[in-house]
Amino acid sequence: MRARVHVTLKQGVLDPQGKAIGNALKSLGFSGIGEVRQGKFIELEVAESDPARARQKLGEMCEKLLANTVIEDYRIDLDH
Amino acid sequence: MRARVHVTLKQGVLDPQGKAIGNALKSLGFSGIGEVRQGKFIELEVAESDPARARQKLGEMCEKLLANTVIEDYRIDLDH
Amino acid sequence: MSAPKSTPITPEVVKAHGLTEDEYRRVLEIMGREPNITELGIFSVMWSEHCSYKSSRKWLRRLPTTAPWVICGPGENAGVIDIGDGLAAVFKMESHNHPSFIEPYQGAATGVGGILRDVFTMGARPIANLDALRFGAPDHPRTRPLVSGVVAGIGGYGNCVGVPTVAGSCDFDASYNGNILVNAMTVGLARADRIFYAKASGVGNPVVYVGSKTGRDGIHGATMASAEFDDTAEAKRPTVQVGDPFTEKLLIEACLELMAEDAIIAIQDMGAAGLTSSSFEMAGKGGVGVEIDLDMVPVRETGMTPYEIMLSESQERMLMVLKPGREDAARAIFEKWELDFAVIGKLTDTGRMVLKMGGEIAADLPIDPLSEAAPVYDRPTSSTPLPTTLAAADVPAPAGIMGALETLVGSPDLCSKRWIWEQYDHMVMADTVERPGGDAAIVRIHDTNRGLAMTTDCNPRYCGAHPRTGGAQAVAECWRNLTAVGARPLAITDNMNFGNPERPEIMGQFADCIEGIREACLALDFPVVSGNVSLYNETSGKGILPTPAIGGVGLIDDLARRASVPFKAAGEDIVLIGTTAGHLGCSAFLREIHGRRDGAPPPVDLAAERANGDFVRAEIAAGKVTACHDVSDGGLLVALAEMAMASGIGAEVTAPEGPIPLHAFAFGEDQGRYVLAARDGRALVERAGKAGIPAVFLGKCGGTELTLAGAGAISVARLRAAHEGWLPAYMGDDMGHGAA
Amino acid sequence: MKSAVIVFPGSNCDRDMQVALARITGVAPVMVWHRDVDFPKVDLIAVPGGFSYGDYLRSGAMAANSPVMAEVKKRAAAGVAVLGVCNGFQILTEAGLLPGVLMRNASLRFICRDVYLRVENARAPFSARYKDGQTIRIPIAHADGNFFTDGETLRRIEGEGQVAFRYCDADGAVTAAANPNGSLNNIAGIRNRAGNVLGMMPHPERLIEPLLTGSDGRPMFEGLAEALA
Ligand SMILES: Nc1ncnc2c1ncn2[C@@H]1O[C@H](COP(=O)(O)OP(=O)(O)O)[C@@H](O)[C@H]1O
Ligand SMILES: [Mg+2]
Repeated sequence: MRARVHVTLKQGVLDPQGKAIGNALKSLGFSGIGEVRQGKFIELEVAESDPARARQKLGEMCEKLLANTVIEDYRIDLDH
Repeated sequence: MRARVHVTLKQGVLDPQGKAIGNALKSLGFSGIGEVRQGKFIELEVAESDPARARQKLGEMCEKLLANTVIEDYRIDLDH
Repeated sequence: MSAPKSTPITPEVVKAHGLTEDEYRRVLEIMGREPNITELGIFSVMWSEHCSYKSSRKWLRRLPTTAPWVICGPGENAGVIDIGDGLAAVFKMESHNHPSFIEPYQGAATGVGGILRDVFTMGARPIANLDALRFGAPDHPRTRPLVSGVVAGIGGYGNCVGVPTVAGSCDFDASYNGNILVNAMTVGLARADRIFYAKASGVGNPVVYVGSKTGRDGIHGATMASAEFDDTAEAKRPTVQVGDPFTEKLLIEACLELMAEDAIIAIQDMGAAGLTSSSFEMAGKGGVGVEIDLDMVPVRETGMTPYEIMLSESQERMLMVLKPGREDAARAIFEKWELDFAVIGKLTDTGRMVLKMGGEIAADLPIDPLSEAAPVYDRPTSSTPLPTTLAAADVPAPAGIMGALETLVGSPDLCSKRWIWEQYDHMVMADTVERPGGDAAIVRIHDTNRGLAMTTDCNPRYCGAHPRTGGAQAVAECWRNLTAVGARPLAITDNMNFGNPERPEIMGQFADCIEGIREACLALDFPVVSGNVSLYNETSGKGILPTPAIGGVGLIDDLARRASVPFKAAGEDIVLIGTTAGHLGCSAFLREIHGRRDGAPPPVDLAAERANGDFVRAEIAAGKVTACHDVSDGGLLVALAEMAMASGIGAEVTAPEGPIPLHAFAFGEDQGRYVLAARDGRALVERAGKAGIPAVFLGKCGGTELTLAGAGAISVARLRAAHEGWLPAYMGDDMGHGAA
Repeated sequence: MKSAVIVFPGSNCDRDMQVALARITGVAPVMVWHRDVDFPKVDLIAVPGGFSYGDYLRSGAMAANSPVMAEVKKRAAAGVAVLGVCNGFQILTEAGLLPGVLMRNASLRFICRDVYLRVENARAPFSARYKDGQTIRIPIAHADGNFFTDGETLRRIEGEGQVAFRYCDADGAVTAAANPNGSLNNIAGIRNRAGNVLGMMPHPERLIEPLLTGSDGRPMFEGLAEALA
């Protein structure tokens, strides 16, 4: 099963990258840019056909490695 | 309008980060992990209510800054 | 007055702010009424261990802090020493232990950011960073990710701001399993007549905020840094801050640019306890009042309360008092560097801090009474008695001395830390004359032929066994490391990392370490000019080994006259300076080979230390020494092996006749010793003899093996493989922060 | 030779480059802030190392879009010599002045150490003072130095002699073990087709005197001074 994991900084945590991207877009002449946040996006294949079990396994991966849950949230999407 | 941009490495481009994540997951004892790819995920607010125009503007941002089209593809999603 | 009425001040709220009942009574006395939540928050951080030094202050006063070359000792953001030619070195070390345990990358990174700010706040351009790291046992499951994250974080920040990280230390011990130590030191360079201080003055002068915007970062970090962990700490995971080294780099450049003009009266970084402690410190030192309009503070999030703004620990921010009329010139500089700049208030003659928001008074507190009434504790102490000295004969010889040597040089504490320093840009600024790996790093004073030598040192095994000896030893070893590169040691900064001070044995360790540091500083003319205290490094009642990390700075007047560890050529003579007794108590040999850690630490004879060091330094300055290395962890044979591994040149040495068993000669950790290589070793020994300095001729360097008569030989290549191999193998395919 | 060093927010090897140019060519370079698009006419434009814009998003991406780079591109097209070191190399590829990209090191870690380089296709203005095939020792300090490009571009770069430096061992052998970051074909530095733009990850400006343990970076600046006099 193919899965996609989005890892984003928690609300309120400083995002220096997002801030710099926003500034750069502005100086490139793009107007009307509000807050910019940057996150990670991980696509992977897991050998698991049961969605519930896949989701559980991916949750463990996020907790252990993919996300730094002190400052990041994660979201798991499964392809069907 | 709220937009999400996914920037991913083109097929065939080496992804050292994805590879390292795959290895790390394996050494953490996760089995059945196939290929892992890592990408970027940028959320931003654009002051543009027309989806077509928003999409065009975001496309320009990607071409100019957000993606390096030598190695990366991008995908734009708009919130409605 | 109308304060936010939202949070009633209940005993639970008071307790959650870390104030004891007695401390809260004092708050009520000072205020003459019940404080509101913002005011309570301010008391709480100002009276936290971190900001008030309430447990340690009594002992810190014992430290010698003066010398003719000291321009500014403890009490400012960093210490300042005169290094001649109108220049000053500005330096300090600071801990970021608890945050690094919770989030190693950001914790370590923001630790570097904080100490950099302490140094450039004083008008100095940072020219080098150092670290002092202590991790748990290698086989503890958290150790590897912590090493990975901390090292990546220190590098990530220092590399980006473009300040070379040139030296440090890194040891492992199970006592740090739940409380790692991440101490970071910055050394900066300033004009001696252009040092900036925190003392505010001039009623009506503008108070200016520069740098990053304020968010809800790390609220209550300062009180967290003073609270003992329990097993639920990991679950709570509070308030970690994220660093932005890019903004810090801009802040350095902008501040230094403004400092070159005559515009600043006082300047202070916003470190722990942010806007609260920076404004209190500036006003308190100047004996003035301050009024701040919180609506003017640049914020990152909407709806921030006065409490949050005052207690936020957002990084990369500074507070300044400007000369009147200089606001526009200053603003132009900060805008050029794309940084926030805001006049947020002014100095007053009320002696009070008044905070306004939305046209209402959000807090109103007296400045001096709050600082003066800050609690000071004279906590009970109980000394660790000196353990019985181990006789060399009571420590069995190893199966083979060269095999033991191979084990030692490949052990976690003694192995090469290349894996760490190669992740640090240690060459940027193009003045790194002696790179990491030597006894001390040497950074050239830009555009001159002089250099600053620097190092961090501490042997927690010694400090645990006998804190007073350990404290003295840490200072002596730091002094020796500076001497070994040919530098004149000038001053130190200290970072006192200890457990829970409410336990008498911990307070006793603290007091005794300070006493040892004091003795060594006095004997070696090596004053303390800055420092930091980190207490409550304790998990579930188990404290860390007492770890007073010492950071030292020395001066080299002519970079052509210095020494380094590698042997330079085959055929040169090898001489040992200092007295060898074969002291094996608390040694690396005892721990690695016999799994024991008993006995007294080696005694520190400060008079001999000084005499031997002064002799070695003079020999280096006279150009008589081709290589030099002090003898420390692992003893003489390890020191010789390190000289051989660094050069690829072997050596053949013989122990002098005498009663000392060969393994004690090889691995004893007697203090005050140096190994020198010289073209004419006999003459060197003779000069030492005349000067009353113990010196013995050990042998010659050459070949590809290290040979100790009676113990056989081992190839340098094999030693190297062990020495270089352990850390990379231990870290394995760890991907660190790289994927993030 | 007149030179300029471009300074971006976050550049941090600008002073090192300035010192090297001043000391070796005898003329101090003009330091050009990234907003100053009309800087004086010079013979060499140096884009220094560092972390322009924090290396956020992608190393070099934001700097490549800054106003001064439009001017640099114009002058490069007119034949002015452009040298990009480390972050400067990343900026030049992002700006399209050089082919390829610099990806995250294969180890995913920042690496700072001396490496050996084999000089390829030695020629003016950058490497005439080196000998073809010579082995030199220069430090690297980067997290994103992993040179990558598609197969066709790689063949073209190789075919047209655009490779200027390759990672090698102390004896000059180009081996996988001597490749510090995973770069294709051990590529450490490349030129554009015209030969007037060079990007390299190693820092020649850091090793220009024995006191700093070596001078192998010196001939590059001496060669530039000679070629662009
Ligand atoms: N262990 C110590 N030895 C000497 N001075 C110390 C020690 N701990 C703290 N100090 C001094 O106390 C002052 C306050 O320290 P600290 O609160 O850590 O500084 P900052 O507020 O700049 O972070 C500094 O001048 C520091 O040098
Ligand atoms: Mg400070």
